[in-house]
Amino acid sequence: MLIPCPHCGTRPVEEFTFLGDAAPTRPTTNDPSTMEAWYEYVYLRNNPRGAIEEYAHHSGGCRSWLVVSRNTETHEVFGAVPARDFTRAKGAKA
Amino acid sequence: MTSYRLDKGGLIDRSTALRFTFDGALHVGHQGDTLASALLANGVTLMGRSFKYHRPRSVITAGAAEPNALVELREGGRKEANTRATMIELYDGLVSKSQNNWPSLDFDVGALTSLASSVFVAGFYYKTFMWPKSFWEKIYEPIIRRAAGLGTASKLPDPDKYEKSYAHCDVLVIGSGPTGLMAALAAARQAKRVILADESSRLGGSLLNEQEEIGGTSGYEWTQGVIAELGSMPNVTLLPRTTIMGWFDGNIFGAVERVSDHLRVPDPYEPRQRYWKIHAKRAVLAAGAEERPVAFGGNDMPGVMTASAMRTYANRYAAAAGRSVVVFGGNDSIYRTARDLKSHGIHVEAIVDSRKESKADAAGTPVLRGALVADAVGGKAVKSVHLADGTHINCEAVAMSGGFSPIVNLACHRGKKPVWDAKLLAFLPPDNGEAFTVAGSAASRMLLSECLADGAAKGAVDGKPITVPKCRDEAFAISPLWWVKESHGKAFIDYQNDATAKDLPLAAREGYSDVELAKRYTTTGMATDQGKLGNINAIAILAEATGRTMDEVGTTTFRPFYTPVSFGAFTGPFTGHHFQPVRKTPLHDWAEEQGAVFVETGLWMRSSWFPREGEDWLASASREVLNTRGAVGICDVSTLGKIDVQGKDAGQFLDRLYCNTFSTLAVGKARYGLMLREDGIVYDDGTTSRLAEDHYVMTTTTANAAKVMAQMEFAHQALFPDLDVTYVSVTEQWAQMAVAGPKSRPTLQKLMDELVMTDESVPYMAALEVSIMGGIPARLFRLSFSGEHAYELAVPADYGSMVARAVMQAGDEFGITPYGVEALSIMRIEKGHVAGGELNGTTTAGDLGMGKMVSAKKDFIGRMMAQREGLTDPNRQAVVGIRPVNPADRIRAGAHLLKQDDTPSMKNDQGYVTGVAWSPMLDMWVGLALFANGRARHGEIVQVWDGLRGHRVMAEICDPMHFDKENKRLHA
Amino acid sequence: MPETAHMTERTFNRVSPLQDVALQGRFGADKGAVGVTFTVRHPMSIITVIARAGQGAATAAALKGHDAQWAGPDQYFVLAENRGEGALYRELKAKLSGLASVSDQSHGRVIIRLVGPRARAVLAKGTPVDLHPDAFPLGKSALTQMAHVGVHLTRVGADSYDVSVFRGFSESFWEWITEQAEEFGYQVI
Amino acid sequence: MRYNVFSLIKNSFSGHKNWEPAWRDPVPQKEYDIIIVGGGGHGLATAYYLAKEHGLKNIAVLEKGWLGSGNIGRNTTIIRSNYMLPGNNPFYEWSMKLWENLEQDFNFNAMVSQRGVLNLCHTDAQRDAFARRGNAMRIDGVDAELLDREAVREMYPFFDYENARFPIKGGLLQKRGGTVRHDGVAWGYARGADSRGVDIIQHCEVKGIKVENGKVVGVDTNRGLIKCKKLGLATAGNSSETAKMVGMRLPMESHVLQAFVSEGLKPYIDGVVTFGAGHFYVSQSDKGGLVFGGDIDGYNSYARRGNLPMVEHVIEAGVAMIPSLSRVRVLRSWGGIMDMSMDGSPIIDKTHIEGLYLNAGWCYGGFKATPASGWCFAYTIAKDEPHKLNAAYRLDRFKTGHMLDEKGQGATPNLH
Repeated sequence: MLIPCPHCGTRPVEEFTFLGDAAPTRPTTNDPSTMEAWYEYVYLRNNPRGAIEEYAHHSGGCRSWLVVSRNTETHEVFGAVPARDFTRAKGAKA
Repeated sequence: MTSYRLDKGGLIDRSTALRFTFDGALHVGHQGDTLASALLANGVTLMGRSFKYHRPRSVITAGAAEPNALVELREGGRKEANTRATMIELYDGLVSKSQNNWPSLDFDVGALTSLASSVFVAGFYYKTFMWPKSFWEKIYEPIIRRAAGLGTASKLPDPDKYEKSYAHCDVLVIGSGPTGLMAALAAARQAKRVILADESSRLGGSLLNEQEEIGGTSGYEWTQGVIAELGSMPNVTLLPRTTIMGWFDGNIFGAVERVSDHLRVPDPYEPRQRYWKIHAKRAVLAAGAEERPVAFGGNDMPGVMTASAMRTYANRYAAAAGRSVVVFGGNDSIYRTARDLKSHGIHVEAIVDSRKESKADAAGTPVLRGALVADAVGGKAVKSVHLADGTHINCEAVAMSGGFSPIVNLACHRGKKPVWDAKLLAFLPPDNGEAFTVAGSAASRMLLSECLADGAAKGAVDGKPITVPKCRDEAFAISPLWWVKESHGKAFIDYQNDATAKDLPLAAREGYSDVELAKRYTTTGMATDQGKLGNINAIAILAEATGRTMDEVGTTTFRPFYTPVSFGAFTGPFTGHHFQPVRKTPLHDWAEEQGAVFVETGLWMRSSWFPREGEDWLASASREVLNTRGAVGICDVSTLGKIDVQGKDAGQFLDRLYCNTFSTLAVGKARYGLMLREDGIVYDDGTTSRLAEDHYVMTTTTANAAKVMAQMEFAHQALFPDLDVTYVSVTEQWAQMAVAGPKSRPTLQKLMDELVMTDESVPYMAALEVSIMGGIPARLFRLSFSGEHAYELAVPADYGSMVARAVMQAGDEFGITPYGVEALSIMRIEKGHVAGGELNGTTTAGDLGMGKMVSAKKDFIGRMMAQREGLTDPNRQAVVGIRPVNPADRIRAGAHLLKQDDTPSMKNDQGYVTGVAWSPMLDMWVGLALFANGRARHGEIVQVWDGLRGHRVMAEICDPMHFDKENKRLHA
Repeated sequence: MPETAHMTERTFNRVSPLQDVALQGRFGADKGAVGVTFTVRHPMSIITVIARAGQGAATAAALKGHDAQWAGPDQYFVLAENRGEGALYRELKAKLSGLASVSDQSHGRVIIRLVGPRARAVLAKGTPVDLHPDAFPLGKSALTQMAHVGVHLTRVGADSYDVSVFRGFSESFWEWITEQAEEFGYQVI
Repeated sequence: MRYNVFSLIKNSFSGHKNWEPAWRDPVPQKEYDIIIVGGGGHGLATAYYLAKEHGLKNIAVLEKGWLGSGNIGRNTTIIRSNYMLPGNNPFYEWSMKLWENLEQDFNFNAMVSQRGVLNLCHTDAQRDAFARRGNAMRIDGVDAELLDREAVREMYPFFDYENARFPIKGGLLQKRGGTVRHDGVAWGYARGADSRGVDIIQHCEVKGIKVENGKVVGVDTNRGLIKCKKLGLATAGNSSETAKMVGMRLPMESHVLQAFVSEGLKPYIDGVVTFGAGHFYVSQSDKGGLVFGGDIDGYNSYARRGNLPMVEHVIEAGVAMIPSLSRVRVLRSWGGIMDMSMDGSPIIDKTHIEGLYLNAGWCYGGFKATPASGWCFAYTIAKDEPHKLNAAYRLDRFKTGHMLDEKGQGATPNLH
């Protein structure tokens, strides 16, 4: 599997560490009423068969966290963006 | 012809005489031979025994798919089992042995199983050996295990080296036959970076084995011209002896180059094999086609082989499979087989063509049309064949051809299945798009001219095409020919595993009719050749038995590896002590001078204890503790992770990372921090110091340094990207030493350039940048893990050993001692400080007695989930101290705790001992434990239950701090 | 920085972790010219510079004239030979104040230089980075892994490369990389 | 027809033409009392125990592929009960006890072979952790032995004791651990269930779950609607996808785990051994192949195949443990999809939908659990409440903070 690191260029999977689905969003408050949202953020996953946007750490390279678009069934990789940009974009949408 | 070596021809160097042994018998072959061809040329046809029935076997093929002629090659640590004789290049001094027989290949007692073969059908073992119950493990299974298996593996270390390498190319061409050579040439002439790989010792593929004409010359001559041109081009890498063994995601191909397997021992500095990971922008599979056997009685008898194998032995190796031959098949290739054999003076008794009609030219050989070979007759060698119509023909060998299966394996490694073509009678490769195309006979192009043209087209998909040379084509037509049901003898589908044609209908009858179930039930296709030859016949028989078509039955899954790969190749140079890199601290040299015993701690080597003459680890560590607590000691703590955190928002960032607060920390001070995971469980701990308003230096535990760094990167980049903060590991920049004990201050004072060390200038938890030894920049922290008045001194790493020596010299008058992690661990347990045993990934801040550190005023990682009822339950196991009631008793880590009078059971389990130490200060064993509702139960007497080591003592639960409870020594 | 300033910089006896390991001489295959020549670049000043939020371009501009090698997004290793202890660090810290974070790594990393016709083949045994000149031109740096060790790799000439590794791994890495060069014959100078 | 040596010999006289099918190939009925989705080990075992232990009859197992085509047919065949947490240990020990009587119970030789499972340790901390684990086993009557280095060497003299990067310091041995022929387990349960009236329907894919008024009423399949009163999901690897049919999100990710087999060899290694300084474990099958594996590839995947980095990672560890493996050849690699749960432990529980039961989250420990999982799931379905053995395998334990985390890795599925 090759990951197109936006900083380093295309690198093989052995340089990356994965952390699963990037869809869950960390709640922004610590209000007790948000416990359910926190539980879902920490524990529940869509775990899709097919397209996923997932966190990948270029741990064997530039050490950037990326969000990689990939197909979990075919392992086809569509692209990767810095996690920083992904988070900001998600924040902008919310 | 006295031997079976033909008088002339072949790509062998008759001027060489290579001596080799097979089962102790000495033979001679030539450069260019394989072990198989050399044995055949020497008249040795019995080469092995089959798996279940121990049937006598010879070669069936001349290539990588060989299921029968497997030998033990070489001796001692170089011995390798199951090596295909067809792939072993002959070398002088080669030693080989047959396998799976006793007492000898010729007289094999195991062949008696043949007598009971009517019982030993597919899956018989699932139906028996169940009574009496105990007999399975004691009697049946040991017998089965001894009888099973093939060769014997060495148990000695392998003396050879292996290597790994990456390669990158625009076009990878797999296979160097006519298709592959044209593909490589077409791509290379477009200045593409080309890699051409072939599993054979020489490039040329089928053109080395066949009598062909290309461009007005012989096929072989033509290959030499193309190879010479490719070899002269700087953009081309030729990799003979290289098997592409798998196709993986990202168009990455795994390959193994057999660098030295053709030599008795590798040349100095050369590896035995080199494992390649080839990143190819595009690849062309030109692997050719595998000829399939026909299922008839005795189709496994020495002398029976595929027609193309027999041609290859004659054409390439000048070896005759027999003096007289019957050629049998259902396609036109049998005619060229007869012609080739005749051209070498081998007598062809008859062509037995299963088809009633054929246009092919028999060139004078008798042809029996519409006829079938039903049985080969003989024993350890073919003597004759019986045809289905009762005709009997004497012969020494049978060449068979059931047709050709495109070698699509690699094209199916990423999940797509091949597609049945009822006209071509072949499973064609699936469409994998431009990145990996299949060309030539691997795509079922059966004419040479088609292969050349297809290779040229697929080698260069864009740009100007290259000229395709003219060639002579052999006509090709085919009819189905799978199983001759008129056979009397066993007709083998999977040779090595002894699966017969009759096993498949049995499997279907019993409910195992899915091709995958039939495979597993009959073991068809599970041998070392992975069904390259026989699976297609199995599918055909299964289709007929269940009334399905070939595509309805389908293939089993093609998986890596195309051919088996040595463990050594995948291991490369990372063997023995080089399995993982060694990480040494900057004080390693100094510690070595001091006689340290080192211990593996992750990748680090840490100094564990510093024995003096006659001391064991405990005596040494105890002395180190007494010396440190009594005067002063020095310990290498360089392995702690150190992270430089800078930026306007550095404090705020640390507040998010730790459950306690750092933004309020004063410059010049250090603070202990506790880091949680988002699930509320403690992740790591360490001290963080503030060196400037916007500059902190964090420390992590040795074990978690890399994980914490990754967590910080995640927290910043994925969670809080707008914080203005940077962080970088500076672990390796600093040599760090703990100097502890009542004389630590006067010792260190001697190194200070300007600083006068007092409680005011260097108070507890101070963190200062200082200058030592005439200008060396250093960091001085007043921290203590030992509980003593203590410091940590950090200096740039290249000065580490020098400074440590200076500290030793400065402390000499006080009797300074180096101490290692054992002494460190004793002192931390004496002081009740938590470490790895307690930070075990399941404990909360509360469990560790640090609940009060957890801030309620800010957001931090783990805050919310830590509040769940399961994590706040008072009955959770909490850290306590533990000490034996009888001071002479020893407690051990890993022992469990029970109430005083309870019987051992999981229900009664109250916790366990996380760490123990012999305390030289208290003169007894003391420990820490995780104990249910522990903090409320200090003073309780419990059983320390260690059934595993047959040990049980009574102990008292107590405060974790065993020694100097008031922390007086810290400030002394 | 003017020459005189250098004169006032203090130096101490820095001990390379490869001092007793990278011994001079010719090793491996002993026929023909050597394939690779290894040098340990020591002592070096190696400073990590990481731009603060929004200061990437300004930091890059401020580093003009320095030997600054890319080391991640908005990050650099700034290198210099023959500087006194901490001198380059102090210089950059002053110069980049407010623009970037500066951390001294001079002692924390070891740079090994490979020169020779087979240098690329040796490196290809470790890194998945395509080192073909079209893909990895002069001056380009990469962060990658070799032999289970994280490395910073820079092309410094037509057939010359610098590989920098953490100090603690340097001995292990040296053993690996020189072994990879044995088949070509190598020398250490 | 009972399987034994006499029936085998008898059938050999008739050319084995009179064997009955091991299971029928029934047409699905319109309705069942209980449908189990997933004809793998756990699903088939569940059906078997529903019929055998609870006397239930009207049961179907729906399998989208062929029988046992999931992880039951692609694991590395290891059984053991060396767990340490109170929620896990009794369950796995019950499984071991079921293994010990399984073949006589379902009259199929699954080759249960208690060859011993040895976990090696290489540091003092590892040894302490093994002592904790071993005592947790012993305290509940499970066999465990702590071996020192010399005892390990005596068992396996050809491991690396002299030149190892991480020297072997000892090991934790469970002699009752071992291996079982994985396909035989699926087939034995299938045959046993079928003979008790369970309909095993292959190539029947569930496309949807019908819920009315908060209660399960049936499943939509590629062979039409099949009604049921109770529905058990045993679709490990695909659990999230199955749960999505009723709008549930599960605390797990799917990951690919590779496994490997070498060429067949004469007896080389007797028991199961796990390396403690890298990801590698190995045993030898009765056929002679070394069956081995290591770690999941690490990225979410539904592809039953992995990539080379993990192959290298595993085999490097293998040779570090046993240097002579260097010249052995690996024949085949394959992959299975694991439900990697958030604490490394499984779920056997009811759901918020009446009549819907979930069996999921086995990570890569599902095979050894097959009998107890089927047994407990059958109990949970039949009684509509968990048995005490699976009481800790609750779906809501993450919400309440009662995780069963043997490895202490937390909510990061690929670290378990």
